[in-house]
Amino acid sequence: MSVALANYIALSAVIFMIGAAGVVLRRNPLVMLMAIELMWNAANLAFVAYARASMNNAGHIFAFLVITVAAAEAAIGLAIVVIVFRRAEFVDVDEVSVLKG
Amino acid sequence: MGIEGQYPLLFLIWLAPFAGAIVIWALGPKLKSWSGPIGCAAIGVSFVATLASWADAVRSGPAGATTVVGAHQTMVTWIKGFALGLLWDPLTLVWTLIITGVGFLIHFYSMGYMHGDRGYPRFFAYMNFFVFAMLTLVLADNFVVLLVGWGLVGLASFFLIGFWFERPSAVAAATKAFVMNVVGDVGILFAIFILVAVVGSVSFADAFAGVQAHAYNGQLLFIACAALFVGCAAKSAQVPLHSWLPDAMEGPTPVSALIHAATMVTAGVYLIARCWPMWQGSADARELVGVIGGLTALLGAILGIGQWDIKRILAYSTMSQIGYMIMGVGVGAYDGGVLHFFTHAFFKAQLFLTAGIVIHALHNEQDVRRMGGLRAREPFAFWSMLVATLSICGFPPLAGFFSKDAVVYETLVKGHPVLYAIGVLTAGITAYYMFRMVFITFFGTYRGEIDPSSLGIRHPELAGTSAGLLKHPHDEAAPHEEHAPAWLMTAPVAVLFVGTIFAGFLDLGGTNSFWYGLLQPVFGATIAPVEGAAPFSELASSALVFIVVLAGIGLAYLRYGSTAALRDSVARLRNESIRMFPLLTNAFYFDAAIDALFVRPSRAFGTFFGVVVDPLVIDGAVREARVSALWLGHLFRSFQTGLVRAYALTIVFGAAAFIVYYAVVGAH
Amino acid sequence: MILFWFLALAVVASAVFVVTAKRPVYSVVGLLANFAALAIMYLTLSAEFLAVIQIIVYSGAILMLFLFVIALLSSGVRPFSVGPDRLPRVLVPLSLFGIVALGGLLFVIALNPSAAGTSNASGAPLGPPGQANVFGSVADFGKVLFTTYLLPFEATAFILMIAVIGVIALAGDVDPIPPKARRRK
Amino acid sequence: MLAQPFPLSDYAAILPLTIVATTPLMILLLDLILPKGAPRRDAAVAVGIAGLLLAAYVLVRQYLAHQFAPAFGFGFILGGFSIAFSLIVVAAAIFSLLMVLPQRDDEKVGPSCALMLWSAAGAMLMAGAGDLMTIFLGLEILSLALYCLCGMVLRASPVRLREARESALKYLILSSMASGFMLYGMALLFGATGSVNLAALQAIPAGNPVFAMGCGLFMIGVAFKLGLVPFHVWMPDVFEGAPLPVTAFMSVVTKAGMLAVFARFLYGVLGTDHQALIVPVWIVAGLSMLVGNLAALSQIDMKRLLAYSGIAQLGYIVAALAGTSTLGMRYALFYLGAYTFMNLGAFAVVALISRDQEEDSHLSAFSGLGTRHPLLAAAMAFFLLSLAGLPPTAGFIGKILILASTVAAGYQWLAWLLIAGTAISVYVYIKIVRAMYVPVDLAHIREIRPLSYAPWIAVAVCAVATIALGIYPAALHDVLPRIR
Repeated sequence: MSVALANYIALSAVIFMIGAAGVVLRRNPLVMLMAIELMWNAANLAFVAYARASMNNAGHIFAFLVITVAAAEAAIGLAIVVIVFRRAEFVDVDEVSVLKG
Repeated sequence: MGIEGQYPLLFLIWLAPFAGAIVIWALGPKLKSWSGPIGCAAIGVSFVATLASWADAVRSGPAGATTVVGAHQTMVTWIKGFALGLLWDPLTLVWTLIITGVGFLIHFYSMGYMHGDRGYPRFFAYMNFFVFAMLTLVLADNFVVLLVGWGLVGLASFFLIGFWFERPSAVAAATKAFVMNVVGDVGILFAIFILVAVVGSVSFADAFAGVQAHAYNGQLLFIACAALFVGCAAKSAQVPLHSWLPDAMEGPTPVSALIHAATMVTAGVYLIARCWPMWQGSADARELVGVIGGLTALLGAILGIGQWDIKRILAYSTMSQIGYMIMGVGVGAYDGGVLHFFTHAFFKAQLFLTAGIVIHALHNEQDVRRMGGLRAREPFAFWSMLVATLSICGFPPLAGFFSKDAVVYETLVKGHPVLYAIGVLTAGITAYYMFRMVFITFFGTYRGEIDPSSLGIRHPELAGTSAGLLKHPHDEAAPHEEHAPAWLMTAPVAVLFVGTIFAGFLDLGGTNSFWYGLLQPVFGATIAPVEGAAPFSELASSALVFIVVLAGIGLAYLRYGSTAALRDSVARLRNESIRMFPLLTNAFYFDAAIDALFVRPSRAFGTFFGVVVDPLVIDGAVREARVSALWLGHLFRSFQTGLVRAYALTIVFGAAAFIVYYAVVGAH
Repeated sequence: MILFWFLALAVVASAVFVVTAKRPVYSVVGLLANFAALAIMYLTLSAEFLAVIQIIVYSGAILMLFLFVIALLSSGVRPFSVGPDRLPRVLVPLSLFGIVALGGLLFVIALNPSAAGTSNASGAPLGPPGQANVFGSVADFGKVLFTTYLLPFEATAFILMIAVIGVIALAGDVDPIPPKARRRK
Repeated sequence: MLAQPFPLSDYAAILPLTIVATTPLMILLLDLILPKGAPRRDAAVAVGIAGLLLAAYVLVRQYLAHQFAPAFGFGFILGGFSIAFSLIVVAAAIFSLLMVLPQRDDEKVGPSCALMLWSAAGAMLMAGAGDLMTIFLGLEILSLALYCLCGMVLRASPVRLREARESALKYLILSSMASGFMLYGMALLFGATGSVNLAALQAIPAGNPVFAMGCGLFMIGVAFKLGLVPFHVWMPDVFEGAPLPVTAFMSVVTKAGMLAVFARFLYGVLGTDHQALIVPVWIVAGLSMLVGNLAALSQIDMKRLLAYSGIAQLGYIVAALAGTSTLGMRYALFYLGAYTFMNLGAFAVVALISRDQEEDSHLSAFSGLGTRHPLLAAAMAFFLLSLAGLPPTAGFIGKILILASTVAAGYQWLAWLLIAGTAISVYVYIKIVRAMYVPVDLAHIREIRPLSYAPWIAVAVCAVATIALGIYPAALHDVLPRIR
């Protein structure tokens, strides 16, 4: 009844890829933010798994910090999404392209 | 390069003009008419210190070390590994003598010429600043200080061309000169970058040692030389970066004499002579420089034929003569090229200063068609102009004869028969247009009271002539009566006679001559005479050139100087003015060809032809280069779509490339 | 072992659901499931405290924020809408390629036996939770957090402060754009 | 009660950082107390600058006292290295604060200054970071504050408002994504070594795939923040959209912070043994020199142009580190210092010619500046010449030094790319210089009446520094500390 560390890391890599794909493919800023949360969580899983493997709880601390930062980032990110899209017709990042060239 | 030591006099030479500039700049309004003498004194101090340091410059190093000559003083360790210093060797000495010596005379002259001008103190501050900048350029022992001096002389030239900034034409000319000079600065900048990339140093000694050690692979040395030459071409008005020089005549005449004839425009010659080991290492570079120099000599002379403005005639002759110098140092005749610089400084300064006397006497008239018959009215100016003209034509035994023949013959010795032919032909054309000017100006009758239109002067403002329409501002401020005593202006010219007549004798005596003895330690064996390299002797060559020169003078005499020509000079000049195009068809088609190559015909043909084509050529070439670069710029812009997802995708791609690389590296 | 595979399946399926769901609200639900499954997985890795934090902070706070914003943006009669796609279609296969290249990561990490770190033998199996009782417990966690990692902990205080001040300053904006007549889709 | 885990001297080590991080609290307090309008606005900026000056003073004292030691168990490493980067950050923050004043935006000045100082504190934390956690937290403090700052424009035209918010959104999404990559890389680095400490990472032998991949992902984050091609895509848009002081701040502080992290990682962890692990960074640096300058060619907005030029400039700076030589570190720091002055000087000039709330960063605003404001135009000309790398400016020296170091390290191709990039860039900058001095129809030129003359201080200091470093570079170069 034991699980190889490699399995955890592989799982986290899969989540990371799914998250990256979400950022690139989705057009809804909220979903993009959620996809970014997935990427960060993938890193967290890797941290926790490696912490368990090396019995070093620095990984736990790191994951804890990441969660804290993610909370702050989500708050700011959502505030920005609100001010950008409050009066917009579409909630779609493709609509936000005044700056280019 | 140079014997290491402490040479306090070098700092005196270098900084005295700077101190003068600062003092006059700061106290100008208080000094008023004293700023002239102070400016002169600063240059005078510099000149005396130069003479006092003569021995240091020609002192040879320890026995056997023939290449070590002169003095070298380390100033400051700029950054670790980059020491800056002053170099004082015969080459620098020659330039410093001219800069401070002729510079002093011209400063002295300016006290008379600029008398009563509102900007009198400002003028001397600028002039002193220019001398300081020029000395920075020639005293540098490394490319960085050289480049700083290079940029500063451009800046000083900008200020002085635009000295009468109330005139839009002066401001435009100053801007044009500045922009073209920046092009040259950038060329030198790249040469420095290449040198640093190759030898890891900015000092001359290391750069040249790199040539000896074959540190430059492939075409690198040629590229470095070419980049340097871009700087030389811009500063020395070589084709195709020459068009700023005629326009620069918008500045006061002493400025034209000092900066745009005697010193600054010869900086290109100095740089090539200074970097001769690099040119010795690259035959392609010598070829390039020689050809461009020859072309410039010929083109300048041809364009000189069609000018009516006395200063523009001299400007084109300057361009042509610098072409000779560049051709000389380009083919490897370094001593000849430098000698021509030396003699040219005298006779060209004399020509300009004399022209200044004439212009002054005629209340700022510059159009030769409205002169005439001045031989009796201004006898001093006439004799001065005649002697200097004979000298520039290469009439023996005047100074120009020795130096020009040396350059022309050396092209043959070094195996460039085409350049030799160009040199001989140009000598003839030079004689023609210079005597054309002398005959029109000093012979016949005075035409100043005649209606301009009957002389064919239709668009004086376009022709660049003043024709009484453009009064110098200082004239309005100060009436004619208040002019300074005449000797202030004639005395310096009288001194210049000495150089104009006798400077060439320095080269008399082959390898025993003073000149050879002075420069041989610098250039070593490269300037040693080679027996039997040319199909005929130097004497025969001189005879050939002399015949061609006589032919040119004769032609000028027939067209402008003979009794018949003088009798109906008004009609003839009018005729020539109107029929100017056919006369110069060739020069015109040359320009038009480049025009068609580079520029869309949308640009209107608005100005008189001598000036016309040059801005188009330059702007056109620049525009073409820009268009291709802009196309790439637009390509990159088109990636910047403004869509976040596209950006995210770009980043993912970059990340993917990184990941693949690290996967491969990690798995090896 | 079975628990791991079950959880792994849940994590991956919910992650895919987050990214592919038609409506953002569904994505939030998917994310909730994902986080819950991850929290259980943390328990199996003897990170008890983190598991709790994961549930409280992520599911309790962050996802509520998301829901709140979704509700705010789609308030009124207007459906939560998406405008025309401006990214060229050709880029979609390209992005898939990019993602596949990212797969290089997966192979290198997962299939390489030396991925286990230095202090543990390569590929060594992990025991079930509870074997190392002290490791990962709240006491253990807290002790390290307030001693060894005091500086990072203090720094997080500033992060939260920045978030508070920043959001107040951003959201307190008076929007000068006059409310346009909203078009119905 | 736990015993005090760290000695007091550790707290002294982060004193400058603490000063910068707590000054905002005073600013916010004053913001509540003082009446609306000018006093409140000026007080916020004044207190901010005072705090930064105090921090700079402490930094200099620390440097002179040579109290170099790791603090908080290698979490923060105080040394000449961290002090040099911190000083650059502090200087950039001061100049940026001076540019805040012309933006008469009373409501937001307090929070803006506070966030800017916090952001600077984040960069200072990165400058001294000794483990992955501190790096990550410093980066996030820096970034989170900047996300907010980008969107904070008040009472501007709708277009301007939209631009600012768009830039905030783009920055947020792309930067968070890049942080994700970096974070995952950190996880792998942690996995490969079992420690988050940079000193522990050093012990890893070459050829560990997890370590290699961790490095790779870490470098993605580095390249993103430094804006190296192709991770530069966010820079032009964000720079153009963000308020001018924020753009100026970002252009130096994010770079300085991340450069410190990169250099410490490069010199402290990889050393000369793992050169293969760093090659992609040299490649993207080389690409940046070309692409940045080429793309700048066709720009008509000054902020955008400076963004592209910044991409190229960072390419130069990173190239100085190629070969991981001691001299290279010195030269990179020198160029970073020069870049700080010339870049912020240019931004300050833009701030001065701005009018009301609208920033006039269009290039046409510069035409004829030479006639209207000779002094301002001259300063701008020197900044542009320096950016182009012409003497007698600091940029010229910087380029010479970088060339020398890349060649000495055997990266000839980087030197050639640098020369090619410079060739393109000269045209970019000379074009603007020419526009300033070529005579134009004066009737079409607007009067410049900035709302505050505070940026003049920045312009003056930057101009003097740009020229002084160009003439006597040893002044800065020889006091630059060694790495660690």
